[in-house]
Amino acid sequence: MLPDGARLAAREINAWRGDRHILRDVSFDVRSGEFLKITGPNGVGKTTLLRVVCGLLPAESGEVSWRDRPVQGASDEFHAEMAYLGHLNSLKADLTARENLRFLAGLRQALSDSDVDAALDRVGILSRGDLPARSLSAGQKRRLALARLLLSGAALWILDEPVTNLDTAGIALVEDLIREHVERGGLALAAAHQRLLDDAPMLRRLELQ
Amino acid sequence: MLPDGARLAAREINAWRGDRHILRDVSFDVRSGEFLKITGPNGVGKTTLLRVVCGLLPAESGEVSWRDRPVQGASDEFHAEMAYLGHLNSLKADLTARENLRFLAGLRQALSDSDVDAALDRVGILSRGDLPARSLSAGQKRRLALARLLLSGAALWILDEPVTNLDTAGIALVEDLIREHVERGGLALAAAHQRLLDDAPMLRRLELQ
Amino acid sequence: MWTWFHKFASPPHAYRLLGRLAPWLGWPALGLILLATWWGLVKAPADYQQGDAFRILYVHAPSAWMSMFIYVVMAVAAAVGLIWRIKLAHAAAAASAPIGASFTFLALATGSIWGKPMWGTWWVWDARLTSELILLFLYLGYMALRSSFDDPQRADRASAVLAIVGVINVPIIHYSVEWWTTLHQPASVTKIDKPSIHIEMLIPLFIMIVGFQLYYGWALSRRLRGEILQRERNATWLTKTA
Amino acid sequence: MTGRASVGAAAGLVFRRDLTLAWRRWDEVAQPLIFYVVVTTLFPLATTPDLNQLRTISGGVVWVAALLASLLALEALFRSDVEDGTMEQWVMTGQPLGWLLLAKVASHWVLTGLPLVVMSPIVGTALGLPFAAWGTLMLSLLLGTATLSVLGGIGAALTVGVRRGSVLLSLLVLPLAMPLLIFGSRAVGLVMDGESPSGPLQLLAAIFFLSLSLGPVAMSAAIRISVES
Amino acid sequence: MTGRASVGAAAGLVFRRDLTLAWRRWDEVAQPLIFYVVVTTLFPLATTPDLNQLRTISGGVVWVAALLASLLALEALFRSDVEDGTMEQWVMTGQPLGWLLLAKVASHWVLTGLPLVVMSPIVGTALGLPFAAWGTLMLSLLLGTATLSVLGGIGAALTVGVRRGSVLLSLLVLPLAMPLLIFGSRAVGLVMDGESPSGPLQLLAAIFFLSLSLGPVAMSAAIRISVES
Ligand code: HEM
Ligand SMILES: Nc1ncnc2c1ncn2[C@@H]1O[C@H](COP(=O)(O)OP(=O)(O)OP(=O)(O)O)[C@@H](O)[C@H]1O
Ligand SMILES: Nc1ncnc2c1ncn2[C@@H]1O[C@H](COP(=O)(O)OP(=O)(O)OP(=O)(O)O)[C@@H](O)[C@H]1O
Ligand SMILES: [Mg+2]
Ligand SMILES: [Mg+2]
Repeated sequence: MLPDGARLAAREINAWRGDRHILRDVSFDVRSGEFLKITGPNGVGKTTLLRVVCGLLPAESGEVSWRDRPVQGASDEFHAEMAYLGHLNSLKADLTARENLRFLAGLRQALSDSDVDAALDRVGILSRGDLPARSLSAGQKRRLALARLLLSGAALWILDEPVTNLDTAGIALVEDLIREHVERGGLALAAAHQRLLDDAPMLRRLELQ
Repeated sequence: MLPDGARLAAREINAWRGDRHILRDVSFDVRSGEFLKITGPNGVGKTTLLRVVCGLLPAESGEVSWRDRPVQGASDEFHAEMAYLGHLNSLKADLTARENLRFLAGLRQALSDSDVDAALDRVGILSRGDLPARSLSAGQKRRLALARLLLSGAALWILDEPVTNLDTAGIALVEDLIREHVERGGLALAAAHQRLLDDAPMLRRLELQ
Repeated sequence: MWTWFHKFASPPHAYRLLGRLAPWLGWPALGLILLATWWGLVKAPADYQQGDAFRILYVHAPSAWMSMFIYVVMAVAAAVGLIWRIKLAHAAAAASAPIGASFTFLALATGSIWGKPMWGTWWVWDARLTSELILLFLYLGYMALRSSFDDPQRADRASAVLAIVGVINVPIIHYSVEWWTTLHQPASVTKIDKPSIHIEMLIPLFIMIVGFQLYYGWALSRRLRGEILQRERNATWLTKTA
Repeated sequence: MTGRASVGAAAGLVFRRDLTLAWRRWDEVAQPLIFYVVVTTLFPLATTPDLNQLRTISGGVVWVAALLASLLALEALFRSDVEDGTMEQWVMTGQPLGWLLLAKVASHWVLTGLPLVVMSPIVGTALGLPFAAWGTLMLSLLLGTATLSVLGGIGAALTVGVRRGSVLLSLLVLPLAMPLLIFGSRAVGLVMDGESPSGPLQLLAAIFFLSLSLGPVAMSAAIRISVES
Repeated sequence: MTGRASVGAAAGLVFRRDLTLAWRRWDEVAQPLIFYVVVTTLFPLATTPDLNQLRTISGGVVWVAALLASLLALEALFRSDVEDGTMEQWVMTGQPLGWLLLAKVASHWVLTGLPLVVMSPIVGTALGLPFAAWGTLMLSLLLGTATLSVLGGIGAALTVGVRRGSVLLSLLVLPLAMPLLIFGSRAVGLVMDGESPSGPLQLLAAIFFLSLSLGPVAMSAAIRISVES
């Protein structure tokens, strides 16, 4: 069970990329037990928004707050409670699937071998655990990146098109993972083009344009 | 109008990755005016098959033939007539969208500036033509990779999950592009997890398992 | 106080203020530099040891000091910009670098011109000379790093880190003559208690320094205006001014 | 999952990860060492085979070769981690980034600096360096390459996001490395003249600790800028 | 679209693409020069400021610096193109791959080798190299850096893949560079002693043409292996 009452809020975020004003006064608010789906056409600024929330991009104005405290000054505390899955899978091609998890998820949580195996099993690539990430198929790589989320122990998941390259079973898996996480008291944000938990009660939507 | 009567055939392809026998006696046959959709769960070997067809991976046994001649010994002629869009977009992050097209598609076809602009316009990123590829959004990068196909002048398109990262309009665009290409007498092969021209008359299917 | 500071640092205000300031710095700078040159070359007595060759001191020492001074200004501005996120401070650091590099080059050039008669060679690999050369490379590296970024905000912060790290070199330049036995002149003017140099030679030296400082102020305000224009090219106040 | 990983454990993981990766790609890791050996063994061939003349400059030659060899490997230090998205994950672990980066630099030093130090007596002897100077050469190189790794880490962190970073990197790092070279080769020179090398060695040690205290802060500031995109 | 691009046009595009990637800004053009100057200033710093003593080794020093500069940038020559998928597209253009790769190596040489050649008299003079040796130094460097680019290209193509066998081969390329260094510096040495440098220069030219004829075939074979994955 995750600590309760967490809340992520963004207030009137404005952000520029180069000389384009991408985000104009974007606000949202997600609480423990909710899943926010961010939609919008290619290039509208979904990734930009998620990266601003993560603190990977500076906003021109506006504020992101976590547990009612601005993220700005306290980013280590915030980062310890969140996990980000971007367009990139953040895998080292020369390390095996197991090593990838141990060396990246292990930076956050003390992990035993059985934790790692359990996560690999959950995402359906346990049998590929000792292959270098370079040899995994595109969908298997994405699954490995999802396994990292499972091991992060984070209350807040920030997902950028999580179902990229996944097959039908993979999409169902992502939906299950998000549902379980949110029902356990977690929060999740995801940018997506496809259907994703579209009929679930915990869904909230943010449409960028 | 493309030269007619082209035919791509694969006969009893067997391929290994490491110590796994991935493709077992896979055969197919596509003719001018047809579109072959390859489906199957993650890791089943769709990418492997496409790369074998391209000559990027050696098959253990079996034969790929183009215009009824084995591809093996005549790969330059074959390559001159085909275009491959892989999981990677093959873009240089530091070059602008325009330069990327000019320097990569230009290796195959003599291109004028207006050709490049027309292709960018067709995929909907003309206004981003002078941004470095690094600054494009994930979907815009994929669209740029599609523009390369348009400029390749190839009769055979080999597409590995072409709709990755695309929004709804982008998926419709890919469908239109494939349809037009095939109706012009071209051939197309695509691996895909989503619906793609599923009700079109030119569709043929290959399910790997 | 804080609000006043932010108002001052706001681009439109700074732009106008710098425009008004520039002539008040430029003309006095020119006057003082000419005066000091005349005084140093004509009026001041020849050195009993070095003859007339020493007169290059009036350019050499002030430009050497300026090269270090400007680096410190640059590093402080960069630190202010980094910590309090003030864009104007970053702009000031960026605008200072080429001026500082020019003074460094001048110090190196006059030094080696002076070195030929004094030491019989243009250049030796001595600690002060080497560390001054490193200063030039630091300026060049700073400018090269800046221009390698497309995004001015990222360029600001990356180059600020470099400027701050490189500031260690300044005390090394200054104390090099004490820490190592070198050919170069030990501190004679900057000794706090009693300068070991004739007062007749000191006056034009000080005039020259003030002149150089004013020149720096003038050049800085001009470059800074350019920087502001460049950065704010989309802003509304500018389109109104123009 | 037995709770949050400690800073030490996280830094240890980073260190071990880089050793593992290097083991997989040891041809890349071997490059600087090969360069070092080739340059120093070829130096007499390129200049003069006269050992008496070589001896006077042997310390300096070994030092320059070590400096350049370290530089050779620095450029790629953070590049692949930034490009494949690993670095942005490190920024968001909630662990102090400076320590993770320092651990990475440490493993880089173990892989490239340490072999140079170990090889230096052999290489030096080939250039006529007397036995008496071995200890000083190794000690000065130990301090020097370690400092260089930290300074180079700062430079690499700054330039990882820019085009043609390699040349820019050497432009930034070489000026900072010059004092190391001067003190290092002076220490060897002193001991060959029968004098005590402790002065320059102490200065090297001082610079090392200075860079060690500055390094993590500067590197993490630079990396945060580089992952913004 | 006015029809199929010729081989020459394709090779020209590759060449121009790499220049475009590198020459976005003036400072990027200047950087190799500055780098070279900095590297050669390190030698007198570390060894001896005495010009008479430096003079005897000046040719060798310039040559070693050139070797380093070529190596520094070569390692990454094909890596980014292989990793972002550009190389597999090149394999499938239907154009002869060897020519495209040779064009890439040529642009690399223009960016790193040529500036070294142009700067060498100035740098050499700072090290006491007499005016009479300028021509020989430049000619030997011209041939030497060009050969190094081709040889290094082969090495880079071999090492870019993950295959283990590549390591052995990369170890073979560096030794191939040794004769260049030896002949190059011997040519400079000969002319400084007032003798004719034509012997070593002819050898350099022979090695250059040999590598030029071998290069495209070897590189394209190696690249085809490394894109298989
Ligand atoms: C390229 C050669 C030279 C360089 C790079 C150089 C550099 C410098 C620097 C950086 C300073 C300022 C030091 C400080 O205040 O901490 C300085 C001051 C000075 N230099 Fe030079 N110098 C060179 C040659 C010479 C020569 C040949 C002479 C005369 C023999 C000379 C005489 C002086 C004097 C008298 C001062 C003022 C010292 C004081 O009071 O602090 N310099 N030089
Ligand atoms: N330097 C720049 N100058 C101008 N525009 C830029 C610059 N950098 C990025 N952009 C634009 O900013 C937008 C970035 O959008 P972002 O990556 O957030 O899109 P997205 O909503 O995630 O799209 P996708 O669905 O394709 O992933 C794109 O339209 C891109 O073209
Ligand atoms: N060296 C190896 N040893 C064992 N198995 C390997 C090796 N290299 C690759 N594989 C396996 O081969 C398969 C490659 O499949 P491929 O990339 O063709 O899948 P795909 O159908 O394209 O999947 P996706 O839908 O995820 O893109 C994967 O299951 C992968 O685990
Ligand atoms: Mg996106
Ligand atoms: Mg696939």
